[in-house]
Amino acid sequence: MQVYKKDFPIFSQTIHGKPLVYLDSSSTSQKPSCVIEAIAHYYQHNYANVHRGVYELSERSTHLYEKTRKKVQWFINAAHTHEILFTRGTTESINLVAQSYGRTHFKAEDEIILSEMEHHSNIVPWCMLQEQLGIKLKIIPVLETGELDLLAYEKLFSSRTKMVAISHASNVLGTINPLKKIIAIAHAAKVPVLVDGAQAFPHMPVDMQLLDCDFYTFSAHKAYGPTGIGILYGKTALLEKMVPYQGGGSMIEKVSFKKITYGQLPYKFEAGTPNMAGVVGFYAALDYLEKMGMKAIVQHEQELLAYATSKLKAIPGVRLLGTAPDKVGVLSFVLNDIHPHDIGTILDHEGIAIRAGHHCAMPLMEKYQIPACVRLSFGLYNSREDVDAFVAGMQKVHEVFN
Amino acid sequence: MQVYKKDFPIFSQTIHGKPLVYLDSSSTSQKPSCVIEAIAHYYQHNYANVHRGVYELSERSTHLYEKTRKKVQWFINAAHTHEILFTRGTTESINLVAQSYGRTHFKAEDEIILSEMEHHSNIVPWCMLQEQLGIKLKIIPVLETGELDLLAYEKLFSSRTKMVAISHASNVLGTINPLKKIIAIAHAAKVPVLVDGAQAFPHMPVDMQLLDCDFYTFSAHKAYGPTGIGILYGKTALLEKMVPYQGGGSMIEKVSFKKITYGQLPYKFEAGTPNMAGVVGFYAALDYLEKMGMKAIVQHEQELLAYATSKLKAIPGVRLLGTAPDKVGVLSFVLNDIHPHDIGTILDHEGIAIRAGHHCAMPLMEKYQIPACVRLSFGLYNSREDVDAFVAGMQKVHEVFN
Amino acid sequence: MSELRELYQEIIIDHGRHPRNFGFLPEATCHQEGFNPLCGDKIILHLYENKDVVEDLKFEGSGCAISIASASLMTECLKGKSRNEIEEIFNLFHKWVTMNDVPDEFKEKLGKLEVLGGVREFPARVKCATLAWHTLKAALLGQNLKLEVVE
Amino acid sequence: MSELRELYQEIIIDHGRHPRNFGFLPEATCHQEGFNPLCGDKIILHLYENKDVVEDLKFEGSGCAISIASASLMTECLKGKSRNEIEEIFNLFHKWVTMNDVPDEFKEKLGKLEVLGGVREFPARVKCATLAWHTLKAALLGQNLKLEVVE
Ligand SMILES: Cc1ncc(COP(=O)(O)O)c(C=O)c1O
Ligand SMILES: Cc1ncc(COP(=O)(O)O)c(C=O)c1O
Repeated sequence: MQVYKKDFPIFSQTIHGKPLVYLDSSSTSQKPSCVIEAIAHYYQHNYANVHRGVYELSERSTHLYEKTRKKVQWFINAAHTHEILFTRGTTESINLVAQSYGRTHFKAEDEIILSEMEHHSNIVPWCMLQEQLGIKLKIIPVLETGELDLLAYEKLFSSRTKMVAISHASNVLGTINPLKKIIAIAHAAKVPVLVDGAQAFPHMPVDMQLLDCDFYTFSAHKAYGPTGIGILYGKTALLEKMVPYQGGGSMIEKVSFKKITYGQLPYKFEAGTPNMAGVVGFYAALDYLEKMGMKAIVQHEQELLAYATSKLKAIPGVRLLGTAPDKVGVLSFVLNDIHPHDIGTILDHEGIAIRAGHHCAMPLMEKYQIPACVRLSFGLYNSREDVDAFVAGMQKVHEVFN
Repeated sequence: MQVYKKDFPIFSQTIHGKPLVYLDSSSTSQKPSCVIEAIAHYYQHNYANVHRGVYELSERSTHLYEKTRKKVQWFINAAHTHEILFTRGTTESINLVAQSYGRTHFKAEDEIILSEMEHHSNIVPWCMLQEQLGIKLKIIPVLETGELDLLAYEKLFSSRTKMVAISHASNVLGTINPLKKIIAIAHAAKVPVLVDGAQAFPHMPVDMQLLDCDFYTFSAHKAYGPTGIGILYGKTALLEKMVPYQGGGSMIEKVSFKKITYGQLPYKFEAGTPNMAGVVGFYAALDYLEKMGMKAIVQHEQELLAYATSKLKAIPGVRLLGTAPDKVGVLSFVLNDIHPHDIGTILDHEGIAIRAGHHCAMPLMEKYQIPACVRLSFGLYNSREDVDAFVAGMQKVHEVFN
Repeated sequence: MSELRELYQEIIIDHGRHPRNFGFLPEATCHQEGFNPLCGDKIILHLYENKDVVEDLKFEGSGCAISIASASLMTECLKGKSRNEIEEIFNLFHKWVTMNDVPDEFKEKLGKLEVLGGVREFPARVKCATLAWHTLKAALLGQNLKLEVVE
Repeated sequence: MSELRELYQEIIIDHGRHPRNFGFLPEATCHQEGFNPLCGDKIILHLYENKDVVEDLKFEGSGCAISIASASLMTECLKGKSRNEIEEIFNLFHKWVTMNDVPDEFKEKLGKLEVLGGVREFPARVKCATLAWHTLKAALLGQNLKLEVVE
């Protein structure tokens, strides 16, 4: 698996004279050459606006764009290509659903169920609806292990529950939530479920037919793809009933100042010139993932996680946050009275990139009564050597502070 | 000026065996090598998430990202860097203003002034507010020459007028609107003005202090930059009073389920992981524009426009749409009873890319009583030879249809 | 120029300029609109059906030579045909304009419609050639809804 | 490891662990909160001003070693200073931690505060070193508003 690193040009450099050890893939992943080249090639050979031209370049561009949609459909096993919408990222996808579904389906006092481990992207859009419409948020508590309290979850439902919005995996705790169960409970109450899959997508197989969620979303930039591209999957029946989110070119059927009729799915939700190069580059990322094989990726990352967990536990003073049995390759911790930022700076000096902070999960920090924590997270390019470098870096932290 | 073409790798290919003649820059522009390379270089050497990491790569990334904001500020002469917001494109920028400014400042029966020449991107977002809030749209008519009827404009104002939203240049007629006058009239009535600069930005100097508009927006992909990036300029006083558009990471100060406090400008409007590679690539495009010199670009494109106009007028049966004295390099026309699409297909066969259709300006098509038209539009890489090729192509159209 | 000649055969230019069966059909049992929002082509189909036989059909609308010629040729060819016959021709036609290597017998069965096979080499124009046909299909399925064709 | 040692000097680690003037100041004439939303560092400054002289100041909050040490050293150093003196030190300090090639005389004038110059080599940490200072400035400008420092 060590060989993966060769596919990623970023690793051919040193940082502060040390080989780069990148342990912040939950924040964003590095890009393999094939993705970088696909973007360049597109601009060099096939670039034009999509959906609109009668000329060759525009046809090629449209073909590449729609080919990605098909590939995403295949990858996540969606029933229809028109259920795959291109957005800027997970954040925009969730805002789209909150506004476009929420504004027409929710009213004051209606309730949305979230969890305590959500990323701000799956909190703030709903809080905005709280202010705009007077809806209420019900929060699934997180247990000390970092797992959701499912008993509490079941009790949150009422006749006013209109949506469950929940992450597939936590970006701080690593916990993989038992979605099948969560969704079954919601569906039994006739409540649709939005899944924030930002931390799950490139780290485990994701299957819309198996999950049966109503919306699913993730970001290409966390999945070895370009920035500025995300996916929103939605079931046809729900998407069709939603009003458009943004207005502009290509999402309309007919326009006059008196009346607009909107276009079909998926175009209804793709106003304006899209991030075409982002979409084309994402195809290459999906291709890469396919070639590497999801099974091998999962195995590799799980092995790393186990190795890193044991190493981390052996460091004196470390308190690990999130010890669920089912986790993605994310490890968060605090260390005695040493602030995460100081750890971050010292590790950086060793060429090691980790993240320190609240990780856009302030309510979770609140729950654990910490202002911030250190997080390391894996991509398929990481190796045991990276973990060893991290452990050696922690030794430096110890030296500086003692 | 012919030498410009060498900077754009797309022109090193042939289409249907003929050299590519790209005359669809209004739709989207081709990219110079420096932009393509800047994106690749970023992913290869400096990629990480912005604003969040304490490590080297993240610092570099943040630096490159914010450097672009400064460059845009300088380019359009905005008073503050925090008045420059990164969006996906013009369409998103206008939707942002419509929703974020409109929803808090407009109420039923309030009036917005648009023009008959607007692109759907500057129509549909306001139509959506029409449905959501019950506002009214007032439309500045277009004269036969393709100029705005300014007398009619002045009469559209009432005590309920809350916004003027107008394009800097028309994507069909080419008309450059007399913004200083339009804005002065609006400001005299204490009405803010949003300018859709999508067709103006890379074709003329654009100066926020001179124009004194309240919002200005354009798309990077039409200005030799990457896809998925646009700019929204807004005056501080207005931006500060606006509620955030999307919620998520980095746009917040503090988050709890009960209460959110939002961050400062410009971050308040940049939720989630941005299209960082798009921003970094746009810097290279601005750099390229700067090096070429706005004055030289304007002169080149105006010469081409004059040349092409005279050639086009000499073709029998051509009816030119838009004959304003002050135009950008955009030429639209219809030809007898030959449908624009058929012209497009025949020209494509000659390697010539033009656009045929309604150009996302259905109300304008309505006005001219045509279902569609043919448009050619110039970028700085176009030459007289391109125009000659187009004229020869029109001869083929004639042959096929006679 | 041969592909182009293949596309713009004389008969297509003729039907594009002088569409047959163009106009309103007062006795129609069904009116169906088809629209291509990307290029603005529009077809309104009027058809008079009696006991599963389309005894008459006319169309109105505007569009490029291909879409108008296709509509014109379609109306000529389908007048008097039964639903079953129309379905067969629809399927043949759809394959003919979208697939390569269709058997030669298709050509015979399609008669005059064969001339539209030239769009095969012009993927962007396939939707022009099929607009009238999809409109017809919607009409026969009795959906009578707004139809957009974006292939 | 020398740059790092330069940053984490003993005195910084000491002040970071055992901040001076930490706590509430009941008689304060002004309370000002400063916050860095990107990393969560928070400083609440309490100051007692009398005739343009800051006679006492204390702080509370949480943050990294740099931001806490900087706040601690700042309170030590500014106690009893006049507004004018504070402004001068503020400006010196700001230059000291952000610019290279500052004249040696700065060092003398800054006294103990000089140890914070190590952040110069760590641009991401400058905002930690200046958080308390920007909070102080906001307090003195009497804005008494929520202050975010995102350099
Ligand atoms: C005048 C005008 N406004 C807005 C737009 C929309 O720009 P974008 O598609 O980049 O959002 C365009 C581009 O087609 C345009 O020409
Ligand atoms: C769980 C989770 N949800 C949402 C997001 C937001 O993704 P993006 O910033 O790509 O919109 C992230 C990324 O930080 C995340 O980890």
